[in-house]
Amino acid sequence: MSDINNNTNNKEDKFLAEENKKRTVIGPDGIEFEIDPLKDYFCDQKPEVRDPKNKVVEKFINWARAESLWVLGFGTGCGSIEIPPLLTPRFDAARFGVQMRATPRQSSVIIISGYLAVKTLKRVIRSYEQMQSPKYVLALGSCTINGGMYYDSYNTINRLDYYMPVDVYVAGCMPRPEALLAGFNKLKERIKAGRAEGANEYAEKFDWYKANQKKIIKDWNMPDYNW
Amino acid sequence: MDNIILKLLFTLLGLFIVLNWGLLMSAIMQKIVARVAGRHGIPFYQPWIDLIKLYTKRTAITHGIMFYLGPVFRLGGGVGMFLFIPLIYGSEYFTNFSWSGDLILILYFQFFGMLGMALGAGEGGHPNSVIGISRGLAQFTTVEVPMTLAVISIAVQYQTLSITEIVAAQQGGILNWTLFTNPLATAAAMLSLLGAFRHAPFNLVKAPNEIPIGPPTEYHSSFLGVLRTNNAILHVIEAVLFMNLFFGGATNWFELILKSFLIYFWSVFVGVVFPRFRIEQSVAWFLKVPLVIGILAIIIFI
Amino acid sequence: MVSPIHIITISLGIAFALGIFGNLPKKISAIIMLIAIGAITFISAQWAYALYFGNAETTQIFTAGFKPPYSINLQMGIYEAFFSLLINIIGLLGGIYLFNTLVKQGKNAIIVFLILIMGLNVIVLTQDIFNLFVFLEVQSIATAGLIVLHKNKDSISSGFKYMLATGIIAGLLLIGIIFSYYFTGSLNIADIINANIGLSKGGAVAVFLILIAIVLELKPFPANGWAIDVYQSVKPGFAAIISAGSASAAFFVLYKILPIVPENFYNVISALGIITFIGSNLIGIKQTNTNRLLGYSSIGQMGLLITILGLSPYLGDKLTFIAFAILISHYLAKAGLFWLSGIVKQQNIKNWSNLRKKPVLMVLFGTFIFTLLGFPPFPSFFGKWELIMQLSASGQFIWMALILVGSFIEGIYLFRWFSNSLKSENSKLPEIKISLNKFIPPVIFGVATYGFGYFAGTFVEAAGAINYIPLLFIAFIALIDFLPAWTKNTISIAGVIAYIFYLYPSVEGDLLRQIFLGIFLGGAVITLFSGYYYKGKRLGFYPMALAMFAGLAMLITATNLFEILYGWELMTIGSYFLLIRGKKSLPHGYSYMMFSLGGSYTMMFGFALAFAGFGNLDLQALSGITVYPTLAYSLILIGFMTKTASFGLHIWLPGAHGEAVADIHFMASAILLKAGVFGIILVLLGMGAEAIYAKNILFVLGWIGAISALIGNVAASFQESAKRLLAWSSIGQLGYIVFGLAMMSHLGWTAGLFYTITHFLYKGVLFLIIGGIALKLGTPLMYKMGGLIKKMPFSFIAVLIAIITLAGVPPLVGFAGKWLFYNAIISEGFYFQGVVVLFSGIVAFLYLFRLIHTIFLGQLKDEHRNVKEISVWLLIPVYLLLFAIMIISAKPEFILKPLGNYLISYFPTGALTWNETMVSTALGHWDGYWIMMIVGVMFVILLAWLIITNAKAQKVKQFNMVYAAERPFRPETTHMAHNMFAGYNKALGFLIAPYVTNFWNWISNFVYDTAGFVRRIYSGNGQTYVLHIVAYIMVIYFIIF
Amino acid sequence: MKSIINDIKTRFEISDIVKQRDNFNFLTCKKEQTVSLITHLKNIEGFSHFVLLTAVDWIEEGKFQLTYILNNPDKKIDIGIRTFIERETATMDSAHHLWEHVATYQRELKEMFGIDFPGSPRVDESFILEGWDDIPPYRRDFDTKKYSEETFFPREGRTTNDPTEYMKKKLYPDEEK
Repeated sequence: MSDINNNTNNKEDKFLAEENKKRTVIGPDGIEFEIDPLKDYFCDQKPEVRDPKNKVVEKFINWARAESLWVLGFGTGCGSIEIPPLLTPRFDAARFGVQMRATPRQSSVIIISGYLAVKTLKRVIRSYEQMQSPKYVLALGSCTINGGMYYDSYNTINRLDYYMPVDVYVAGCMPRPEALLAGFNKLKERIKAGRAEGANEYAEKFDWYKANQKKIIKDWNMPDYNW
Repeated sequence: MDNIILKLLFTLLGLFIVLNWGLLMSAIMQKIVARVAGRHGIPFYQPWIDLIKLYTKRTAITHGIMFYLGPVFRLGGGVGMFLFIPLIYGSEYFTNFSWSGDLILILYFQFFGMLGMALGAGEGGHPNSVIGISRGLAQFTTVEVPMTLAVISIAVQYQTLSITEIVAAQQGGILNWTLFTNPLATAAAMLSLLGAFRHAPFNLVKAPNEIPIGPPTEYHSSFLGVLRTNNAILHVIEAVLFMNLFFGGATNWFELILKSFLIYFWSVFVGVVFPRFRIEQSVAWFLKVPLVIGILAIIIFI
Repeated sequence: MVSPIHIITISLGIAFALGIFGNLPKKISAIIMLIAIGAITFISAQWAYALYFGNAETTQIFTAGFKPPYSINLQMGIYEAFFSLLINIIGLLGGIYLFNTLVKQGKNAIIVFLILIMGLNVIVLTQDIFNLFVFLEVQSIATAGLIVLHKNKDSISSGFKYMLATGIIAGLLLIGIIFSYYFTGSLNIADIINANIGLSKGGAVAVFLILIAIVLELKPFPANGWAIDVYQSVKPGFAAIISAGSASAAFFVLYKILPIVPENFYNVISALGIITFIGSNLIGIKQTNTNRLLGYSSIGQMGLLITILGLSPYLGDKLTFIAFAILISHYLAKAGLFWLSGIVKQQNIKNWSNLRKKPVLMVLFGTFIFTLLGFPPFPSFFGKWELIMQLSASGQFIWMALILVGSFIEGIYLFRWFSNSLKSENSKLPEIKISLNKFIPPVIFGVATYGFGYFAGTFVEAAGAINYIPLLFIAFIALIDFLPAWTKNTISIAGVIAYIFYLYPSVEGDLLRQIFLGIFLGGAVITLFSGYYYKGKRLGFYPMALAMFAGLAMLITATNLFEILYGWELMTIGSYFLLIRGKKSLPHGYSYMMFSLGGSYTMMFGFALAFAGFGNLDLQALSGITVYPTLAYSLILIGFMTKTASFGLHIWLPGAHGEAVADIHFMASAILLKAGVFGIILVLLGMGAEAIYAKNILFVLGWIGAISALIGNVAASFQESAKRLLAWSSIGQLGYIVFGLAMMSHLGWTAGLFYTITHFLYKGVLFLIIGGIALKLGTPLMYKMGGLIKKMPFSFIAVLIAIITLAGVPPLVGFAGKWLFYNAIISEGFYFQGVVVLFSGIVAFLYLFRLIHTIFLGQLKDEHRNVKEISVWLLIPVYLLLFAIMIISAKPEFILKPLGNYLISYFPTGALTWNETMVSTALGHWDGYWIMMIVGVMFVILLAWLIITNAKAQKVKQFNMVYAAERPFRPETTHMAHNMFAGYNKALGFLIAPYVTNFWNWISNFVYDTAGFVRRIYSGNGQTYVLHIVAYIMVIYFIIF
Repeated sequence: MKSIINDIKTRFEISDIVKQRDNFNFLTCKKEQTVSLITHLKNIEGFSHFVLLTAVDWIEEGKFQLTYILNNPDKKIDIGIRTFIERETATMDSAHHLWEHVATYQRELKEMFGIDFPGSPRVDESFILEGWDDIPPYRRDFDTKKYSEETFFPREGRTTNDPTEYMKKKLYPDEEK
């Protein structure tokens, strides 16, 4: 390991994680070379807008997308306790095509369930970016709308839509599972109407979103888009 | 020439039926599981919707060429097994390409998909994928032991390895089924089947919570669609294999659907009732009772 | 012709002259002495030459002008001339070697030395028993003088012990002589023989006393504590003379007086000999001091020679050859080793590694060690072979077994010594300095071993057909070893290809031999071709590789059992030197050699049993062995199974192969192991399956194969080193083959031979690629690799195809093997063994996945971001092999059809039937060509379907993965590779608990402990030693009378 | 308890002994002696369990108060040691050598209050805040509301009510006062 980044004047560099710093290693043939983990280990492509190709077919596909909502099992705040009941006999969200998935790659919906600390937001954004489009964001509770009772906290965000495109807000502190189910139905309507194009919006206004995110997440430690 | 084209068309038709039956069957099973839990469960058409959605995702990522080919191998394994297995006994067309190989071909062809999938998931680079694969392979080794014993037992019994001939030998009444003529082999194979279908208690391979669904952690979009297509086909085909070997085969589609449903239901039934094994437990389990039954199944022929 | 009497006159005269004109410069004295010895050497050489070629008759020389018994007479016959020549040569060369020492020690030493040589000459020449006694005394006083002249604390005490012991011996001899004179009235040996005094009771005692004195002179175990001290305390140069010269003379004395001894003494003599042989070799195991070790070995060899003399009634006219072959080996090798010991100047066997710095000396050292152990092409090999065969023909199986056990024990410590010198750390040891006078004698002896080896070979009938061309070629390659590797490589390839063309006519029409010729020599070409990757000289590689291939070729072309063993041993030597080239291969090369040595001895025993029943050594001797058939076949099979590394004999393989470099690994695993398969095939073809013993053996063999398959594959799954993984996998694969052959049916053999071929192909690919990668990355540990698919795509494709084949997944050709196995198992009723084999076939997936995943998939490491594809010289042969795999995958009939046609003559029933591309048995059917087509078309269609439905996929890099919303930190912590099948280990790890290793450890500990126990008799106390001698005499006396 | 306090009184300069419960006393110690006192309590008096370390910002007095709470599991007694350090320098001796987990508390204090503990393992690494570059947020001169408004894009139109007034108005609209 070498100390290449002695000039920590740059804000980015100040928070650059140890494992992301450039390092020199010796190959098996004895030749030294430098590794830049951010470039070598991560893809730094930016997202693109993927527009629907055929309106008629798209309508049918959107119906399918609406009826098959795979939710990423990611709880951010106190609201995450409201999600498990959805799967119980009482609420049984599976009736509506809502299923839980363990990996963002396969999920199409991410539920932001309550207050978001800056630290959690970083993880949320990573997971969101790892989901494949079209993807939808369902935000729960006052905290995601305007900060709720944590509006003056130094560490929780005040409004989610500055950081990622939100499709449906479910108000309340906390909203109950019924409200969440209603939120799902609202989301379905939006999808079927072809208005849930959050992923494209994110790609379009990517720089703006990223600037907002980076304003509060100072040690992003990733290429801009986390594939 | 016409014959071959006709055969091809019927094969595609068979594949279509098997695929849809597989999807429907998985929906029904999920509904049964839901009802056991006191829920309504998914709509019966949910698997089709999921498939459509997966195939029409707008983006995808790939980790490399092997990652890309992994699902193709996997589906190739399923479709290949379909091609090499006779579906309907006595039908000229729904025996597919089973003339090109026997039971051994089927037993080894299932590795085709597994291996390809394992390599694809391996290139994904995700440690959880590999944990899942290593567990799956480890479990599979011993799952195959009672199965091998059962296969040898029935091969000795019928003095053939050709599936068509084994089915032929079971025709003429329910008492001619291997189930009744060789109950030990059937028992060993049906216990092995639990492991082959990977339902609880043998579902540590996928373990959704600990190692997010195991091997396909990184798979998504149409990759996952391909994998799900394969699952649907494979479940039916494996059930059809057991049906042919132990339950008299099928002379028409209705019989096939009924029998494959019941065979698949057996594993779901056990899965609903029992909790999950750890990997060393499940590996060892197949070397206990099922192994003894399998050995007995051979001893009676010595 | 110069009269032999001048041997005495010259040396005596010079000795006196040196004494009288005492003030000559020491150097000149020494030179005069050497000239004198040179002169007497010339005399004996002249006589030996003349007598050997029949230009002269055996001559009696009567001193003092009277005939015996009135005067001392000397005899110069062929044997006397030969022994005298041996003694004079060792005297001359030893004198040259010791030149500086003698000069330093002065006149007295020089005279004593000369007297010693003269005494030994007279001992050989004399026919008068009293004269014999006198010169034995002269000799022992001279020896004691030499011991004491070497001034250190040990030498005084050991000289004293020596005198004490020889005093007793002399007394006994003298009493014996007086007795015999009383009975015969003559001191002439010929008269005593004629008198047959052994028949009377008193005469027998006389004979006993003479005999026991002579035997004690040969230092029999355990009454030999005094002798060992001598070897240790004198300078190695003197020890060489004592070991080679005095011992030879003493042996000749025994030979000379043997006719006196009545027949009923013979067994006792051989018993004494064998006790000495085994006992002192056993103690040798515990030695780490080289001189002492050599001393034990010398005494052991003498014991063997005594045994041979004792067994002379059984050996017939071969006695002379056997005794001479073994004696000459001992003579050359022991003298050479003592001389080397004087050059190396290290007492501990571990420190002999500095010999490596002098390659010529190293070659000599190896030559001497292998000579002692009886490997071809050295004379002792022929001697031992004839000895065992003759004993077997006379039904002396116990003696055979004892001799082989003793030889094996000798191998244990000689090889430990040798492998230590090859591999131990030597950086801290001082440079060896050689002066020319010390260098020449061992070189002459080294060359002489080869000469005598050739010479001895001409005496063995069965060796008549040995083809010396490859050996000459190897010698040529050894001579040009200083050239860069690629030249030698090219020459070697040309040589091997030429040899293939040369051999091909002799195997034409014999498919079995064609297959193995293809594997052995075709494999040789491929491995040698891949050797171009090596930059540098690669000293010693090519002669040894070629020796291995020559041995393998000899196996194929062998027409009799002797040639098989000859080829086998040659291959063992070559492969040993190849395997030991690895970095940490010291213990593994050693255990390889131990198993090989044991294997070749059991094999020799088995061959001897076959010979005993059949009467000659043709290969037909293997069919229907009549003498102890179960034992004979088992032993031969065990011998061959040491190379197939079957269960129980496998423990050497993982280490030995795991440390070898890429192309050697290929040679060792894909090619070398097949030699064992070839051997097993020969045995099984001879044995048949009908006899009851055959059924039993086959049953056991089948289980051995099945268990090897299981153990090999399970253990392979738990290896961290890719090379060890492949090594264990080889054990498993060879287990399949052995199992297939044990079924003794058409299908079983088809499967076995088919596996033999395909294993060669896909293992070749794997060994070369994995070896190349390990070479490139500098480690064979898999968890240190990962993600190399992007850097080495060609290697990946090769490994992928190889593992699909190995796993037996359709549509590639490995499936044919599995399919054949299933059919064979079911039709032959090998159900349970079969299930074990099939289970291990599935276990193979574990290690195959581990192999390809941990190396090529997963996470690329920092250090490997810049690595390139492996050497193209490794890839070219790999792709040739892959091409072959693909061809026979699509067209398996290319192999299966001829194989079936060939096997049908041995197993007429149960053959495969062919219908165009469809192959079927009584049970099942399978169509390789169509399966390939169907799978291919299907795959393309499905790929197209995925491409159509897939959106434009973004290519991402290795850390772009879902990681529970985190990101991976380093590739090392993200690569799931170490202890990959932990759960499996928990469940089935008990299968690979090292029971077998523990068993062999227990055996070796047992041997060591026994050796330690036995060694306690040597207290180092002169009185105790005297007591030993007395007790020894008493015991033997009571046994005889 | 009493005897312990009497004993340490003779050895250390302590003051402000507050009895919280029968088995729980607080006392105040000089900064320089604190770690020695804790060592003494741990090794001699059997306070083998370190409960917590926390800080209070007395901004008016320009001091940080550190509170160490120790527990003696055998005698079932607790003791709290308070000490005051200068707010300007904000440096304290590390006690991580006594219990490993003290380092974690010290890391937290470093991040939240900016109190440095030289020599404590990983004390400079971020603890729960990732990439914080303002003044430590638990210091009372840090205005969290202002920070939130400047940083987190507050949504316009948000009103804040006093819960008592609001609920009163909502539940009892008639009750005017």
